[in-house]
Amino acid sequence: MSHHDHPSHVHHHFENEVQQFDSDKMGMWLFLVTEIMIFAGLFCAYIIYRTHNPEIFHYGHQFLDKQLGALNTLILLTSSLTMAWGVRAAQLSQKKTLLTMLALTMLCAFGFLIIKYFEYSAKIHHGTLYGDRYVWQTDEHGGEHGASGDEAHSMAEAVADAQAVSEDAMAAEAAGGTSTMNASMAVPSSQFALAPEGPSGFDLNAPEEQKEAAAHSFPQPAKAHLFFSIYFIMTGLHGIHVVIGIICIFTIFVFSARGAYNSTYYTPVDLVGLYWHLVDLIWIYLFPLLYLVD
Amino acid sequence: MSNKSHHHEPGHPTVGHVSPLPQLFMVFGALVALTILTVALSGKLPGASGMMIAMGIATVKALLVALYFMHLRYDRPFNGYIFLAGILFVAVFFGFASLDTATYRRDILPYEADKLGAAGGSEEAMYEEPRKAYQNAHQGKSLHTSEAGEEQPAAESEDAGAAAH
Amino acid sequence: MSSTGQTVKSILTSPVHPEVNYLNATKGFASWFFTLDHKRIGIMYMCSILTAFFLGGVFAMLIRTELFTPGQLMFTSDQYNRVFTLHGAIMVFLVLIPGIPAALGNFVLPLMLGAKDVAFPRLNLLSYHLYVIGLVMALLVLGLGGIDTGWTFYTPYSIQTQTPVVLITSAAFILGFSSIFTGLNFIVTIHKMRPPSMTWFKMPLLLWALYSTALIQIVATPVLGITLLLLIVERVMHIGIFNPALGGDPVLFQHFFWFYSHPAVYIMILPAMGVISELVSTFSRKHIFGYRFIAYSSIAIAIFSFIVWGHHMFTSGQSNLMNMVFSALTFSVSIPSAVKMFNWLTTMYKGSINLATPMIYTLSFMFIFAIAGLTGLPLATLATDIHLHDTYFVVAHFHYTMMGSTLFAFVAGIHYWWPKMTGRMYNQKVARFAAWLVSIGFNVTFFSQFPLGSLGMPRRYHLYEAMPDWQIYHQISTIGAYMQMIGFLLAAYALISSLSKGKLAPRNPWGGATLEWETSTPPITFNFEDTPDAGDPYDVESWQWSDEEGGYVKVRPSVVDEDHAE
Amino acid sequence: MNFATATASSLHLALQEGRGQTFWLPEQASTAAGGVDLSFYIIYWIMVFFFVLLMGLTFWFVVKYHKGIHPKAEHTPHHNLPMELSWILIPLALVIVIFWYGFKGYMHLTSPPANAYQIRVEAQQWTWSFVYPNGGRSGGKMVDDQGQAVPEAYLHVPENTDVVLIMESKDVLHSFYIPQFRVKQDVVPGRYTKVWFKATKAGTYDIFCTEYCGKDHSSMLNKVVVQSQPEFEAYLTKLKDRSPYSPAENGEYYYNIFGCVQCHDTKDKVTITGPTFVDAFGSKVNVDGGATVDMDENYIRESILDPMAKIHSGFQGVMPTFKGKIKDDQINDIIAFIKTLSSNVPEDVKEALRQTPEPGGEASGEAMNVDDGNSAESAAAGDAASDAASGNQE
Repeated sequence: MSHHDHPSHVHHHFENEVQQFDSDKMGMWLFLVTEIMIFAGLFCAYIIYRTHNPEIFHYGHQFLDKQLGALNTLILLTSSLTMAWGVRAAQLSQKKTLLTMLALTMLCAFGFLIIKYFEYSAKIHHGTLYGDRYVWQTDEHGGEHGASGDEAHSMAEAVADAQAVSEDAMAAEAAGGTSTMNASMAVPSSQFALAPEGPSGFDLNAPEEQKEAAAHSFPQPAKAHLFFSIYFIMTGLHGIHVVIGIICIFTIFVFSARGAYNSTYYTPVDLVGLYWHLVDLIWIYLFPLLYLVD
Repeated sequence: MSNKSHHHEPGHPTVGHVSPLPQLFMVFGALVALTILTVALSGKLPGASGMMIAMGIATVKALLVALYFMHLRYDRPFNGYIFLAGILFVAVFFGFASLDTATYRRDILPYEADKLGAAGGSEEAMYEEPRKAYQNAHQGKSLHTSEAGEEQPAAESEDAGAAAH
Repeated sequence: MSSTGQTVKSILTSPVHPEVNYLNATKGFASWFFTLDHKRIGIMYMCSILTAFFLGGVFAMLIRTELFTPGQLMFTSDQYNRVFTLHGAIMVFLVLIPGIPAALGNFVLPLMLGAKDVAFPRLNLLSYHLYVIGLVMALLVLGLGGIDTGWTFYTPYSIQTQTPVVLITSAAFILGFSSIFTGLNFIVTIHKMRPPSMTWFKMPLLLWALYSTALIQIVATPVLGITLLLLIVERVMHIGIFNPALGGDPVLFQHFFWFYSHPAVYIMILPAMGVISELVSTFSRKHIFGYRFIAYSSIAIAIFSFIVWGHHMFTSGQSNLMNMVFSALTFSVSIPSAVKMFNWLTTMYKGSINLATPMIYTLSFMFIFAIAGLTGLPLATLATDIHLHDTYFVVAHFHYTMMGSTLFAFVAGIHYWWPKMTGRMYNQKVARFAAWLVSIGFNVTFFSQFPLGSLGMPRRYHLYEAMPDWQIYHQISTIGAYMQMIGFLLAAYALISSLSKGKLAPRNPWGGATLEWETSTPPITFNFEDTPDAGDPYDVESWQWSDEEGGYVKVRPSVVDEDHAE
Repeated sequence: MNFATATASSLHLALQEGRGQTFWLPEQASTAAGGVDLSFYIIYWIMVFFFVLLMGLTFWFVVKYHKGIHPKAEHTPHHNLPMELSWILIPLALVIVIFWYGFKGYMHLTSPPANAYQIRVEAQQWTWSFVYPNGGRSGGKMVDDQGQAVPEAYLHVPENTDVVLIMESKDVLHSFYIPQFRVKQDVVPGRYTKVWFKATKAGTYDIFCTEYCGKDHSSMLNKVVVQSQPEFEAYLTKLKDRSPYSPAENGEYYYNIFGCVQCHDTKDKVTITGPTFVDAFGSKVNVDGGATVDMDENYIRESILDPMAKIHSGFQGVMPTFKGKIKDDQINDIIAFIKTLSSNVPEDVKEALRQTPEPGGEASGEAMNVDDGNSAESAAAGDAASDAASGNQE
């Protein structure tokens, strides 16, 4: 059964390394198509709500920081460059360059996540959250509202509501036996505690985009929360992909440190590279769609 | 089709295409320039054209990434077809779903107008009632209280969870 | 492209029953559960899927028994809703979708192709493990009392109900990825693992069908994934995209859901059609008629399946415009289906028809599929669908397609490849009797539901006390269900008892001309001693019956017929 | 295709025994039914033809070429282009014809005439209610707690008149289906959907919910009564003018049609989803948050208009608000009805509430006159009225 030219990295069921390489690449491309289809669902939701409720996008996008978004775009583009360079290094058996490039790529990925963290916490802080956790008020008097309970519910009430809902939902779902989803839920609900302490409306210490928003003359649309639902789900799923990307890059980093890749066998680096470029590619669309709404 | 290339120079791969460094840098430069262009143009163009241009630029960037960083230009053409087929199905999905939502919109608008009228013109009040009802319905408590056990044996575990809470 | 005499000789001289085959090569639980051998994975898939089928069948019997009377018999409405939801969810996600591709496909695809394994054996194993996780999660849901949303999880009810929807949708999400990985593997295998002699048009039609299926699995299933993910997020985080109470749009959920779930119907039926294409030729001792048309029709069905999903939504509030577009497009699917049906029929013409057990199921398939396809016409037609939608007419129609067609082909395939899988022959008399019982029982069960539905009985109804006239249809249906149950149990007995009592199977018990019959019985771990030379997959004349062997033997190299090569 | 059409319609007429129910379809009771049934029978005979053709051939081949009779297969060509094309093109032509008939029938089903008579339909788990242009309201459970049919629950429509139903859902998806009219339309929360018909035969027909909507989906039934124009007018007047009835009777009626009956028992002192009404009035109620309130007129009114304000301890706050939907006098009647169920209320008071008022003058009669048929405005007006009412007590 053994073929005379069957190198160790070629699996038994393949005839030769070209067959194996082509198979792996095609498999990866097919997988990337499934990734595109997954995001397609979200883009579809975006397009439909954007078409029919443009006002919520015009209103909501003011809360996003264009500069931070652009910075993140540049960071991801840089990481794509380092990744492509890393693949080249692997192809040419340049171990040191490969390790450097992978490390740089991971660094960029972490940078991206850190900036995302700041963006998210600003939103958590101001209650510009998804769905029924959206509690942002366009109240110019800052911190005063909540007295008139008949109007939209006050910040404190809303936060209490949201907490109650999330905890009850957790209890229900825990009884329903899911654990992973609940674990992820625990984070935002505990951070809700921040909100009542902080200023609930417009204040001078708020980041730039908040001032912009308050200064803006748009009335708040009824479905404004949908923008943030779409924003969080799209960037959240993208963020999860970034995290998975970091794990993959770290894995090949460890393997390449052990000298696993060289010009005869570098397929994993190539495949992780493809995945990482796709993550970048999706962000290339997310950035203008969410941050640069005209 | 360079995977079939047979230049067995030492240190050169037998499969795959090696991108020259200047090319990578040029592509990167173009990507950065296009990003800056998008940001610069945002808010400056009237109406829908801004969005169109932003999407056009994004597509050029995506193509650059796909063709050069992802080596699609030098890859087996079939992998490119896979990619294009994916985009095509996305288009089918978007096309039909948006066409439908756009046409049944006329059933939603009068409803929202009616509800808005009923809520005294306040958009917030309009969603207040369904929102509250939904939040309450969704809380972990069982719909059935005293007789839940007899009528819904399956709900017991959840009752227990809610009660513990 | 005819193969050399030497190849034939080497095939004939390789042992029919090798000492070491894939079943006994290694022993122990781990050697199975962590195997990379596609045949073992296929067998494990088959066992798991049949377990799920048993479970779904139990729920089916509970439903039919409950509906024997118009009032409440055993269940409250709430319990009944859970039972029918579990029946649907288990049958769709755990039985029908993975059924033929993952169980039979995994076993036969590399064999038919002449490959040693699928392209990504580890991914294949991962796909199976994901399936097992999905199965366990479904059982967990069962333990928690089940869910009551219906298998379609329509919002906003699925957002509001108190049952563990998140768990079952997570299970379906994971099963989706299991399905995606199977499809991905098959596409790459078919593209890259074919031996040089196996050209595209020498591939058996089952492979064309599996290829088309894999295309759907890859493109459509991720959309199910994101839909279910959004539903989970909707429940846990209240995002409001599908929730009208938060300004969302419930009809959009249906678009998302059916973009996957309509093509999913073809994930079920396409490989079934592939199996039937193999069996019709083998058991008629005839070359398949219209090979290229059948192959192309599979691809056509796969592509058309993506543009017809709106026909599930004619009454949902979908706009008139889209109703018309989707109705017109829906008819496009009927053409390739008709093409297949006529080609199978022509294949039988002037053949020598062997009514062995798989052929009984095949003929039942053709009978049932004819009804299934034809009753699709009034459902695709706008005016009549408005009346028939969400009634038992639809229930009958999709059981004719999903159970009568897909499952019958699955069972036919199991009976067909059983000797190759296990090395044993089962008792033909018992199995044939079971096949008749199942077929007749099936038609009794579901034909009665056509008039029931067109008279107006809505689906998912627990009580029908207001309409006592409907009881007789339900009673006939329930009696048929019990007939089927006995039939399936008998079939299971015939197969299982063959493991200990069955006589050794020959290399080729039925006379099929595809490559899997050229290897030993059961096959060795890497399928073939030498890469086989692919000829015409339907040149059944190159295999002749031999009393001495108790099976068919290859009498000449298979030749590529001029007609076929054209 | 004239021949096919003629054949199909004559066969379908032959099958219909005096326009009643056939083996396949229920009787026809609307103008749409004819077109739908024509399409159905055209397709039906196409189906029968192809089924007989396919299965006849299969059976013939199995008998004639069975292994026992025909031990050796004959070599025949493996493909034949004209044959393949014929079974592509003939079905293609047929499905185009089928589509066309279906399309025509559908156009009739979905194009309500401009001046059709409008009735609003509200669906909720698990009842239907109907609001007529004059403000009259019917719906709720068809059978009361005593097992008596409640004819006021039915939808009434005039015969030979174009009727369009404007439907909305308060909770989840439902679907409105009348088999004899061949109409079906989902009722979707967050928007209106429409269904129209012109009933051609006086009689009573079933209404089903055909979109799965939860626990009692199969009990979400109602009936449509098709009656002559004068009978319908009389019924509408009766619905609108409830002055011949006592406050308690009216209260029981509203209790039913507003769906209170779904969750509040009035007979056996049991808990369904909400608290029972038996002996409720005049009792002390513990509410969430630890307070105790009197179960009096104010608490009932508040609970109807703002159910979340004070939730009865031990119950989940699932009751929807009726603000903007119910009028103040209707609340008064419901309070009267609840009073008559309580042993805490003196017998003479209860007796007074059971008294039919003299014609002309009592409050409950005037309640309905607010309405002018314009739903949006009337809802807003009702809202303002109830806002005022709830403001009074705060």
